[in-house]
Amino acid sequence: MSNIVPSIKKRHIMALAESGKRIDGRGLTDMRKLEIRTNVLDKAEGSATVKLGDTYVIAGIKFEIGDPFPDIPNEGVISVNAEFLPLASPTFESGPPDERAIELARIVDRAFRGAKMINTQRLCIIPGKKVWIVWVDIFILDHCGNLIDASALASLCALMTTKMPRTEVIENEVKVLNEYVPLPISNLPITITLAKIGDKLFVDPSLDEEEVMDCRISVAFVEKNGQEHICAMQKGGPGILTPEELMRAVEIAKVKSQELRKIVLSGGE
Amino acid sequence: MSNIVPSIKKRHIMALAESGKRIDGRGLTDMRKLEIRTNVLDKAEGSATVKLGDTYVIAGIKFEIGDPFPDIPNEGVISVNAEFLPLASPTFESGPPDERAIELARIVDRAFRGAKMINTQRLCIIPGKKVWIVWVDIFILDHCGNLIDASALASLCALMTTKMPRTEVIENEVKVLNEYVPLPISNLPITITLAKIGDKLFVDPSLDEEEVMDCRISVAFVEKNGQEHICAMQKGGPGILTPEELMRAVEIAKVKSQELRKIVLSGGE
Amino acid sequence: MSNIVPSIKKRHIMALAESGKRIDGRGLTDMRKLEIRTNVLDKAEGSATVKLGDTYVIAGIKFEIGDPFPDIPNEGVISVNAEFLPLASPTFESGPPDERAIELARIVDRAFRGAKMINTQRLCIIPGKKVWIVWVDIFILDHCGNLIDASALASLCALMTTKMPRTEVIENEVKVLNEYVPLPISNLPITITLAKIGDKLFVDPSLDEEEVMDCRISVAFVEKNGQEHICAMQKGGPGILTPEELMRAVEIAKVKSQELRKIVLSGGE
Amino acid sequence: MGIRKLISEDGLRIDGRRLDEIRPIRFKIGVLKNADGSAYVEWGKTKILVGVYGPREAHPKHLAVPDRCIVQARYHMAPFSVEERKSPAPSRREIELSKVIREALEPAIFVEMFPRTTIDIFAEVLQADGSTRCATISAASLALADAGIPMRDLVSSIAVAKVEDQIVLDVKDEEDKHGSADMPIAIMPSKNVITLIQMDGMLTYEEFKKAFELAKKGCMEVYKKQRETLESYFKEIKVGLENV
Amino acid sequence: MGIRKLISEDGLRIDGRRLDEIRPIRFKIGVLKNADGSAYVEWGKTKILVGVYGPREAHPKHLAVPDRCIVQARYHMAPFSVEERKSPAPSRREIELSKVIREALEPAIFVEMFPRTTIDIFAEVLQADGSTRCATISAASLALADAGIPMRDLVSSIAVAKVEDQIVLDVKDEEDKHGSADMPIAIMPSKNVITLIQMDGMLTYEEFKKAFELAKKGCMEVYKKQRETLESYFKEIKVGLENV
Amino acid sequence: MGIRKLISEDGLRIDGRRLDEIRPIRFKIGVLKNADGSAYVEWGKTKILVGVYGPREAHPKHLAVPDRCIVQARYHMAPFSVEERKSPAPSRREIELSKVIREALEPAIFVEMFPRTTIDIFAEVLQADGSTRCATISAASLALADAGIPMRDLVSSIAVAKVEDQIVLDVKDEEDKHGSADMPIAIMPSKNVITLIQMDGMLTYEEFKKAFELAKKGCMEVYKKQRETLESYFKEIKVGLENV
Repeated sequence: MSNIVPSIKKRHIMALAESGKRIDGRGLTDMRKLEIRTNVLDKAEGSATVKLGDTYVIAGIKFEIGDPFPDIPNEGVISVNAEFLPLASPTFESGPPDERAIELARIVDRAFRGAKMINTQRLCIIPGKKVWIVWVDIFILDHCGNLIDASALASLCALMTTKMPRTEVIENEVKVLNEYVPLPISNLPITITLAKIGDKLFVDPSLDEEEVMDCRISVAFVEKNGQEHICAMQKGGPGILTPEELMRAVEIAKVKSQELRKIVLSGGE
Repeated sequence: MSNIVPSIKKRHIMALAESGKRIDGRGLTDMRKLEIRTNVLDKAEGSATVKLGDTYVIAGIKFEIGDPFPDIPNEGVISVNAEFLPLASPTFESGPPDERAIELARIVDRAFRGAKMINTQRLCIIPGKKVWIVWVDIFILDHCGNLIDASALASLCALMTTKMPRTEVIENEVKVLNEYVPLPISNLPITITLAKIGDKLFVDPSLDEEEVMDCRISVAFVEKNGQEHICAMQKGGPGILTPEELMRAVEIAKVKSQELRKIVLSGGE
Repeated sequence: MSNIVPSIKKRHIMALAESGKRIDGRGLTDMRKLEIRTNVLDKAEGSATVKLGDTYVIAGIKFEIGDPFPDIPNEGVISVNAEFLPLASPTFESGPPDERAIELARIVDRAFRGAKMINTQRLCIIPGKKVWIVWVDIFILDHCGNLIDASALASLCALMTTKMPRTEVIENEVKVLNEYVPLPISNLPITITLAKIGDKLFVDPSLDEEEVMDCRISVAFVEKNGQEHICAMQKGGPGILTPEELMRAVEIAKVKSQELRKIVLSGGE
Repeated sequence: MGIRKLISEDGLRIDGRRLDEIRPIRFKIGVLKNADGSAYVEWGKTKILVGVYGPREAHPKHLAVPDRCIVQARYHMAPFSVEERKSPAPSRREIELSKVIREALEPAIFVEMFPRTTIDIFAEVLQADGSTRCATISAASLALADAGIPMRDLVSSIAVAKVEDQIVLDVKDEEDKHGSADMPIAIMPSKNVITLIQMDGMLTYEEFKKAFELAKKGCMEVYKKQRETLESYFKEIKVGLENV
Repeated sequence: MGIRKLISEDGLRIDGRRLDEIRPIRFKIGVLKNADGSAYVEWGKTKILVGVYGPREAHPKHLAVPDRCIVQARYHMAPFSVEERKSPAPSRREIELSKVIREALEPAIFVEMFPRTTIDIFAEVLQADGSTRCATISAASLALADAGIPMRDLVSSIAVAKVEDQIVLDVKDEEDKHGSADMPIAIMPSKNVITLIQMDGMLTYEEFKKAFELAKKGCMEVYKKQRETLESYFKEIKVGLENV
Repeated sequence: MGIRKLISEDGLRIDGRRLDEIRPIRFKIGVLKNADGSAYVEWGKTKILVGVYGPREAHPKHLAVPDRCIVQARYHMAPFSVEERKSPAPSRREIELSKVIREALEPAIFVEMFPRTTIDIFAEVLQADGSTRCATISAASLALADAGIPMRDLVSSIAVAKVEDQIVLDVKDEEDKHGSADMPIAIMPSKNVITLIQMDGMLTYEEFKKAFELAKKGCMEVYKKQRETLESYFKEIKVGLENV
């Protein structure tokens, strides 16, 4: 494995960036073309696909009745999982989720949690005994860079269109009705990931950019009470950020997340 | 790993087959010597060993009280498992069942299911709550070809001699009595496997034949209402069958399964 | 991997032993310096560290409410586990316990069981329904020889200082109180391990000695009714023992275990 | 489990199909960027994505054999593809189906042309409504073609079943659940050879022959759709190239 | 758990044996076709099959060492070998027993004669009624001999126990469950050396010595049976060869 | 979950600390014999042991890369380190933290100096009372220094949080549980660069900036303690050497 090709590519990417350009023609803060489709599956209670450039992700939502955690007996459980399918990249292998898939799922999960997006108390069926477990399964179908943002978006859009089954409790037996209500969602966190290459930040990095980046920083924003709040953040990769780069990344993410939230609220694209 | 030896062996086997002969002296539709022994173990509720030539298989039956499947709340569960023990062949390794062992168990299982051999409703203890799980564990002890038929036969004979514990239910508590009734069995599926080598079909293939075969086809027959029915079928291996070969295999399997069923009903050998 | 270095070392160790000496200056029946510290953790219900020379082991005790075994419905459960942490030795790897760790945990466990050290009936909460599971987790922190004795000692001392939560049962619901009683312990088994190198026995073998030993023999003694009893024994390693060597090992272990028990009862060191 | 009739008195099925009618099938080729070949199929409500990698260097290397390529297949169901969430860990059923799917496709591939390599076929069932193995095999042969892998023929696959004593083509979930026999087959249509056959349930020899003939007819319909899709896909590509 | 007496007043055990009496033991050699060596033992109701492969090329290769062969052993219980079905996945107990069984057999093997190879010993407990590790070790040495592996001596093994304050030989399940000490040993009888000793329970030093002597006596009986079986097996083979 | 105030009216926290006050931190270097470098930290009630091996030959070998060493980290919690016993198998949380800890330390290591090798960092949390990842990173840089691995700078780490609408430094368990935001960071203090930042909860941009500044201040305090420990450790070693 020679490092010659990446280092040439890196120099090329950095040279272009000096004049604010990228190898796929975008500006440094431009996202790739985005296509969101929701309710793409009948058997899932919610679903969405996201195409971000050629990156392709699907998220599906399933409900299951289960036990609450002992320390929060009156709240349902959100479980976010990610599978890096071997068909999505020659670098992915079959098997249980590796550290990349686990990190991704936990970043997505933390943004939802930080934003208090889902009212988990409304997922309680019998206090202390039975609650809804909401499974959010993210499947990476084509890996062309920036899986975090695509996955966060697909999960968000799938949850937004999710219909929750109603239940009836008779003598401690739960009966699932054939009626549905929307999932109790309020705040919409939007995650923006930037790659750092040299001293430049690249919004929505492509696979080429990720291969040569020093590190990445993901920042999720949510609007609450008319004000933008950071609700999750994660640096990834073995590089460093200066405090100035961090602040710059947060500011760019704030702007881009607002743009993206508008698109989501307007129903995609 | 040279392919010269197998290809010489294959030519030899095919040449012999032209005159209806096999390297171990059998005719193309002859089975190897069969020895069935039942009730070989005391601690299992049912057991049988089958020797088919040098292929040696044991099946043991155990009962366990468990929960029914939600969609068939009033039926017990049959669980067929196969272990390819490392002592049985230099090609078997320790570890959880691989695709060969899983396929074998599922073929055996499907023949039982297809034939509706066991009245699973009679395995229900408390409707919707507690049922018998019948564990059928197949252990391959010596692998000398045609594991499917030997395993199907060992499982069948073990089940035929299985004694089911009686239970008493007092205030939703199950008490297992020290009394036994036979397992409710009616139809006896018999599986016959044929190897295809060139354009010839070989009943009950030996290990030598399996090593050079193009593919195999297994067909299970059961007699119901005085008529023979196919109750399971499976092609295995990366070769092809012509429609004529398939029909021929089914016809041979019909004859051979009747012969074999007679042996089983007459108590083996 | 050459065997020259170990064989030179072995000859050196054997030559020294002829005059009753060891490479670290000890006599053949001397133990290394021992430091015991108990109650080293707040979140564990009991804990102890043992340093035996440079060998360093920690044991922590946790309680959990669980189901009894069906055949002993009125007794709690002691579960001893050992982890050979990768930081403790270049020869240890991450992953589930291997045969060495499992053997060690089971030797420690058997000495407790053989000595009937813990009154497991007093760990029953609701007979037949709910009992205390006492988790004894042994972590090897630095592997410099004789892990068995250090682990047995750390577990023993941790258990001796363990406080057991009191419970209240109201209508079949278990409530854990914020009160504690000592764990019901009576007999104190002490395990002594000897390495056999050539025809000599080495008490408390160091790593150097273990690397060249033929085999080891561990013997646990407990005092009951004023009399010493053997309560566990295990030979390890692919070597042989003569009957005389075995008897000698048992006699030495009897003496050394009495010495060690005095130290434990006097509060360590 | 109510006693709902699966076949009406005028011989129509719960979704209005005749006994020998297949569901709407739509193939799409070249849907993934990274995979060397890919295809997507909607087969009634069944939705499956297939990606193919290879021929490529065997990984791990000890898989390689000197005189041909190794074909590997993974059939996997998404947790959200079924009514009750399925664990993403491969079940025994998925392991068996991966094997029979591989053995159904391998006969069509000129494996001798690529010694010491592997071809990996990955199928993801995004939604399952019966016939998932048949849909996987049929879509996978298009993905293999998309990857430029030389094949003797496409493999076309469909299932027949016995439902309320009648032999019907291409069963969906509800029919499958209450049917009394199920038989998926796969063939290479232009060679008239079988690469997959499985069966469970109860069929007399006559029913079996009838079922087999119906299945072959169904495979030919699938084959037609596969070829149409391939032709228009390669036409598009050609048109694309001419516009360069 | 009733209070049933395990030893009668006239010193007989529940199966009628005297305190120092072993159960009927029947060895059979050469019972498997594929294995390089094999043996089967019925030891009371305990039934065990052992197969040996090797010396053979180490697999995976990194196991090989340059100056001797590696001995590996797997002790495994069939799910149907015990009262309550046992999961086929190896338990902690099976992993420990595999280790001590290997270490009990290895001293008898001339491991230096086969550098860079492995010898694999696979034992399947088909029915367990006490003493399974001893029966495995005893049968495995016959299987090793059958495989033609040069050995210093056979390994013979048996367990002693303390039951109702008496030292008894060769305990079966019921005795074991209610016994207050259990001590399996293995020896190379003609060398008078110990290759396995384990113990748990409570024995005074005097009881231990008594138990050890009884165990040695038991091992000699096992040894006699092993040798008789071997002799008649090799006689048979010889006769077979003369008839060729 | 009672409504206990976590911050008193005079701005003190449940353990009496001011908002910007860190807990008592005590590092110890060179605590293990086998590891090439080691450190132990008590950080309030949090207790962590770190051992470092390397640079050493990559194992398995395919991990090796030709132009630098591979850094690996394992963050693991002892079952007895928390209120409810934790299974010793690595959880998803531990797997993620192992990754971010590795990525927080790697920028400080001159990885190009040791091609084809690995450096392995093993951290065991013996008791967890908040800030375990920060304590691990801070102790691990001392263990790396103890192993003699050339570094650009130490890495110093601490967490800030929002508790009852105030930004506080170095939260312990109880504060963390009821806090509304948590942000661990790690920096190389003499370089003023960030090697780890994570956050969850809700912070306005202004709160974030304030939190970040407070965290940097906290890291400098940790850095001071790290350097003091290192200096007295190497002084001791030097004194020891002079006495030889």
